[in-house]
Amino acid sequence: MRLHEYQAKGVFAEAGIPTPASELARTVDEAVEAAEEIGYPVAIKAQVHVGGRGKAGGIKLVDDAEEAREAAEDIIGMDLKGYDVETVLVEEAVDFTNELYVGVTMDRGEGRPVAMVSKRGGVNIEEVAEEEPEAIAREHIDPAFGMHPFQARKVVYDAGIDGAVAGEVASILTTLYEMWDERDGSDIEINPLMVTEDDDVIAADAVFNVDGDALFRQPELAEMEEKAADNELEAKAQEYGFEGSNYVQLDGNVGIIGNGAGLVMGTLDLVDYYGGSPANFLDIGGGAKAERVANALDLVFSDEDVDSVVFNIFGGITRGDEVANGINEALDEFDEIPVPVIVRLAGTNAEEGMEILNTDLVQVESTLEDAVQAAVDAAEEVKA
Amino acid sequence: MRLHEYQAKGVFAEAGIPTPASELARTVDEAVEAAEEIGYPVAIKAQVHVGGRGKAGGIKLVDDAEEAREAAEDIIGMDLKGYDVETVLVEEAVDFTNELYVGVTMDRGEGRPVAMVSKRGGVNIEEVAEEEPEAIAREHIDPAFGMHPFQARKVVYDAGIDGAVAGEVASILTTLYEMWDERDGSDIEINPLMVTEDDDVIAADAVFNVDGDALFRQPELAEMEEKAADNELEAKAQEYGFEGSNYVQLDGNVGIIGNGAGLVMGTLDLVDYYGGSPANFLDIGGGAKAERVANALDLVFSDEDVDSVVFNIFGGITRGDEVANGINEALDEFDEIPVPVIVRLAGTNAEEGMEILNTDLVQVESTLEDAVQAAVDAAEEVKA
Amino acid sequence: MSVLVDDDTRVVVQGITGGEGKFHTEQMLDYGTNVVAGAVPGKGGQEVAGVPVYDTVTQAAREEDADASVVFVPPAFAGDALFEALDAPLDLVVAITEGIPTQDMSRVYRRLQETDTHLIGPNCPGIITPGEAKLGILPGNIFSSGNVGLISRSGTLTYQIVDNLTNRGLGQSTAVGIGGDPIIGTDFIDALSLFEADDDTDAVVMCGEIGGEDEEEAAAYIGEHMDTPVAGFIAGRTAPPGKRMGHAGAIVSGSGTGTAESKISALEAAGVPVGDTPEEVADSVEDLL
Amino acid sequence: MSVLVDDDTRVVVQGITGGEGKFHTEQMLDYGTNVVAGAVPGKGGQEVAGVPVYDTVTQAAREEDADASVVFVPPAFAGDALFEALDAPLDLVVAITEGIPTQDMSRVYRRLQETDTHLIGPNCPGIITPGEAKLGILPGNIFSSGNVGLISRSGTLTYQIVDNLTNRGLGQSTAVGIGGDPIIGTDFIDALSLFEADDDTDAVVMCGEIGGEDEEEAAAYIGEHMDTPVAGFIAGRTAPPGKRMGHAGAIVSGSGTGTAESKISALEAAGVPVGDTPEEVADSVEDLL
Repeated sequence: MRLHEYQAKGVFAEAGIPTPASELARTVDEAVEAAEEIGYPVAIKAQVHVGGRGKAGGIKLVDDAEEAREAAEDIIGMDLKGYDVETVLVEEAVDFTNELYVGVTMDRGEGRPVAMVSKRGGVNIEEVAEEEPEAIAREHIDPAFGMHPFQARKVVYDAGIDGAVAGEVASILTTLYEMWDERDGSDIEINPLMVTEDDDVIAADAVFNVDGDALFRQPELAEMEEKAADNELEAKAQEYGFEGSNYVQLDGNVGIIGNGAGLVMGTLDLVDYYGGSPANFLDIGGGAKAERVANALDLVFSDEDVDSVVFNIFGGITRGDEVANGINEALDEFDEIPVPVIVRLAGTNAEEGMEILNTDLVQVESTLEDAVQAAVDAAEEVKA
Repeated sequence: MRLHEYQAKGVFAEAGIPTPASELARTVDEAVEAAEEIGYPVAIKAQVHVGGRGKAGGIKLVDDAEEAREAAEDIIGMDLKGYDVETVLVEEAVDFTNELYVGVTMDRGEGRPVAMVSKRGGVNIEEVAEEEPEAIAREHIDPAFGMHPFQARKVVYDAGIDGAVAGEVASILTTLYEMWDERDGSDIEINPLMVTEDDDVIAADAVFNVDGDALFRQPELAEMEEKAADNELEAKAQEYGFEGSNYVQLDGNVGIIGNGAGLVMGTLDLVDYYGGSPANFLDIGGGAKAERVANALDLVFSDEDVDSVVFNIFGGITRGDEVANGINEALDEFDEIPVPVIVRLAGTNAEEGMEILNTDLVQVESTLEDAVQAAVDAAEEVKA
Repeated sequence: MSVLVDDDTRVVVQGITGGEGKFHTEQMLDYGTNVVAGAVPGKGGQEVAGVPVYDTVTQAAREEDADASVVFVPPAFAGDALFEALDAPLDLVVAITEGIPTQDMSRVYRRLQETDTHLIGPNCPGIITPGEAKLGILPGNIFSSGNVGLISRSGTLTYQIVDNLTNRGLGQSTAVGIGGDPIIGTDFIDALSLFEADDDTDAVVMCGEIGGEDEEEAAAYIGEHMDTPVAGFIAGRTAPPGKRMGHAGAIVSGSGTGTAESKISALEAAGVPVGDTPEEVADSVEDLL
Repeated sequence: MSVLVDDDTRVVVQGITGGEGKFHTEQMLDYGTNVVAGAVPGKGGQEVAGVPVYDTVTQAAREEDADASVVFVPPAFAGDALFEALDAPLDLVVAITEGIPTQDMSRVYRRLQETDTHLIGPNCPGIITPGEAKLGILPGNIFSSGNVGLISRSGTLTYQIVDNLTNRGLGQSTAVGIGGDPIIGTDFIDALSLFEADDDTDAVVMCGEIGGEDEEEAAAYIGEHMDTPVAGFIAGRTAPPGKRMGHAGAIVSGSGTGTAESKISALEAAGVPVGDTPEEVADSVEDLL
């Protein structure tokens, strides 16, 4: 779960990390008013979950009310890489002499957190990591002990941070780690951490990604999770209880439903292998209760790009005949099946199951390969 | 540093551990008033740092105002094992069906904390530990991770605590450990933890010893440290900066001053070995600045039991001649040296030092054995 | 022979009184697994499916001489349950629970390194030695006894591949679902080394997916240390960067690590044939045997 | 030969810019100790007594190839300084600081068990190999080179015993003050085993005091594992229970553990002569050699 910049900065400021003066605005008038209050120059920044907002025109620096109005008019309501911009952050523009990077993330290979500091702030840190890895100092944290004070100093000095601000940067990194630890962060970073002429440091941007699996114990952050999802289909998926990563919309036209993440991914790959293009990833999990199957079908049917659907269920503990009954019940709820649905059952009692399925409504295939091939063919036919 | 029972219970109650209703009283009238308010029966408990208060008459259970007044009159102002009782805790008497023990302490041999639970509460737990060690369940805590919830349950179930209260006892133990951890406890215990007929549990007594070395980061607890020491000499020692364990009053008549805990302990032992009886332990630490030496002598002279003093300094980095000059300066501050003082210098430039010492005021001996023997002899002469 | 579990494995079910715990205890018993105890705080003295329940894992292990556990404890308490299992100590812990906070797993993983316990999972279907014992939620009936070892980050995809193998008469020595989380106990290399040392495993199928670099590291390990032939499958070739695919660990990072291409080419470089479809994997195994 | 320190030991002083740190750095240099760096956060680039100062121990160790440190950092920050030294990692860390909170030391001790570092102290005078190097605050001039190893929980009492030895011409191979705190790094057994393995140590003096059970455990170790003869001294025979005697660790507990009697009888049972006075200890050493 990723917080918006303004939310992350709110959390940072609460923890005592210096952030620029800022206000949130939802209309052009609000934005101009905020700019006047803060005093020019200010930055007007789109609040959407998109990287590279600046390059895409989502961040503008303005020097007076007229420019502020123009920029706000441009940004509010714009489509930024597929996302509608509804809110902007109007923020004091800070004069800086240096831009640093500090961050804390989980190193999954090591199974432990890592703190990172670099003098190469203000640019895409993943590019720095690839092109010049030695420009980022790293310090792994022992999750049993947490970050020792010396580790914050060590990684800051190792990064070559100037002595005049090293202590302050180490202190900000310590706060960052504590936030990460106490609030179940997955990635937290400040990029850039600006250094001013007076050797003050200030968090000019803020990333705060939270472990979605830990939201149950982070009620304050859970509340920040936007009720409005990034688009209508994802909103519908949430409503149907296909939370988080169980539904992912893609660009193609073959809808895919299955049980189990690996099997669904494998089905996506097979669609691609047979020349089709997956429209989505949808894992309905264990079992095949009629209501859940119906919701899944309704969700995929709602995607206008979908021209056919492959429904791939491996019955394990749940027997194939039970699954087939569930699917039949679910299908009964639809007045009409809008696009061809190809069902393939496997595993325990799969053959019995396939005999039970209502072939007036769906096409039944007995192997994965045949089912996917059929779905790809059906989608091509619709297109043609 | 040991908190008084009422202070410890205040800290426990703040942390959410159930404690009986109670009030502090400094006069008989206050005690009776408190008893009336709480409702009989109440216990009236002397607030001094003494074990076995009950047996020594420092705790009385009363059923009405008359008894309360009598008990308060008996206890307030009494001498309890050498301590003046100035304060009593008037406390609701709890009806119980069972008395348990829970505690957390540092196991120095293991270098890690240990949580302890026993069904044998309400008695001297050290005796239980000796006579029936298996009656106390123990669980060592990994100081890197802290106490896992399962460990609290494990030690409670291992102790054979009844299932009806096991969850509540585990929860109290968890709170106890957290207090121990966050507030730098050295030993924290509840003995007895009373179980009522309704399976409520309540802390009927409370021990909270704090690591004196950690008081710098426990300001709230440091404030509770009684300014008034347990007796006049210890108060004077504190005033002179011989804090904590650097001055310990003993029962004998040979005063002992030296530098370094081990050397002073060794000197005490030698006094005993030569048939004398040590009056105190006093470690003045490194060096021998005149003021510190003068304070040390004044402190030991203030002990009316002292009949002679042995002053044993091993000059290491500090040279013997410097030490001798410091001692001479210090001796000059006394109009009269009230009891014989035998000085022994050793180590770097010891011989030069012994020549410098003012033998009009002190007797000088060149070996530890001779010095101690002389002090023991001098003390015997005074007694005789 | 087999890997990690067999007829003699004595199993505690942590969370046996919950819905899933109870159901799968019955399934495991039906399969012949030696489930000897359950552990649930406050439920000591009860019975579930004829199995005695204890308040703590330590008690269960002590009283019933258990050496393994299967964990069905809900995510909020699962980290603690794993610490409890490591403390008992048990030789093998199989964590079925999905959705354990990553920081909890990071601490468990730290502790795990100091112990001799094998942790499988979390967020995994479990482990099965066909005909002997299963620990977890795997459907026993699709497996058959044989000489192919199987390691997979996924559940149903594993079943799919097992089905393909079993249909051709290629039975399994042991199949282990190592789980789809970013931090797991037993990883590919651990599992591969166990199969390499197992006399009754003549080929191994390794079923990976996008996210992390475990498959790449496993490929290097196979190249350097394995005599037993390995066939591979990688799910998620079509997953876009930055989107999680169901499993918390199945994500191609923004910086481009964790892609299917990287994993496939690493495996192929180590001489591991990587099938495009589950059927092709079964083909490879037939070739390798 | 000697134990733990010699001519080649390359020393970082942690807290070199403080009063004590500076004074004893000069003293160590005067004695011939190879002090190659200081480490104090924010003071990198300075010099103290001609020794370069770095911001971190890691930098100091890397730039000056140091393998040991002496810690003069104040109690509130000393725990962190010890973790830093363990992390560097150094082979030997000598913690002079008195008054480190016990819980901080408990955590350091936990970490220490996972490393190969020898920690001496805290609350100790340090370690000296006469004529080669001293790390700490011991007065170098009272020591003389020889074949007697010395281990002690106390400072000035050690000097007293060394004085008695030196006055009789009994020189020392290495003398180590292990410290008077309840939780210390190198304990009697660790130090005894080092002397047992040292070819140039022909007898060991072990100087204990009340509190804890280290001396009792050391006695058992001596009985079972030591060929090198050991003489003993125990301070605190006259200490009453429940009162600390200066050292945080020197206390006879209410339940009666940690008494001098218990320690003396354990040592005597292991064949270790325990002197009633420092002179008697020197007598014993003469007898043993």
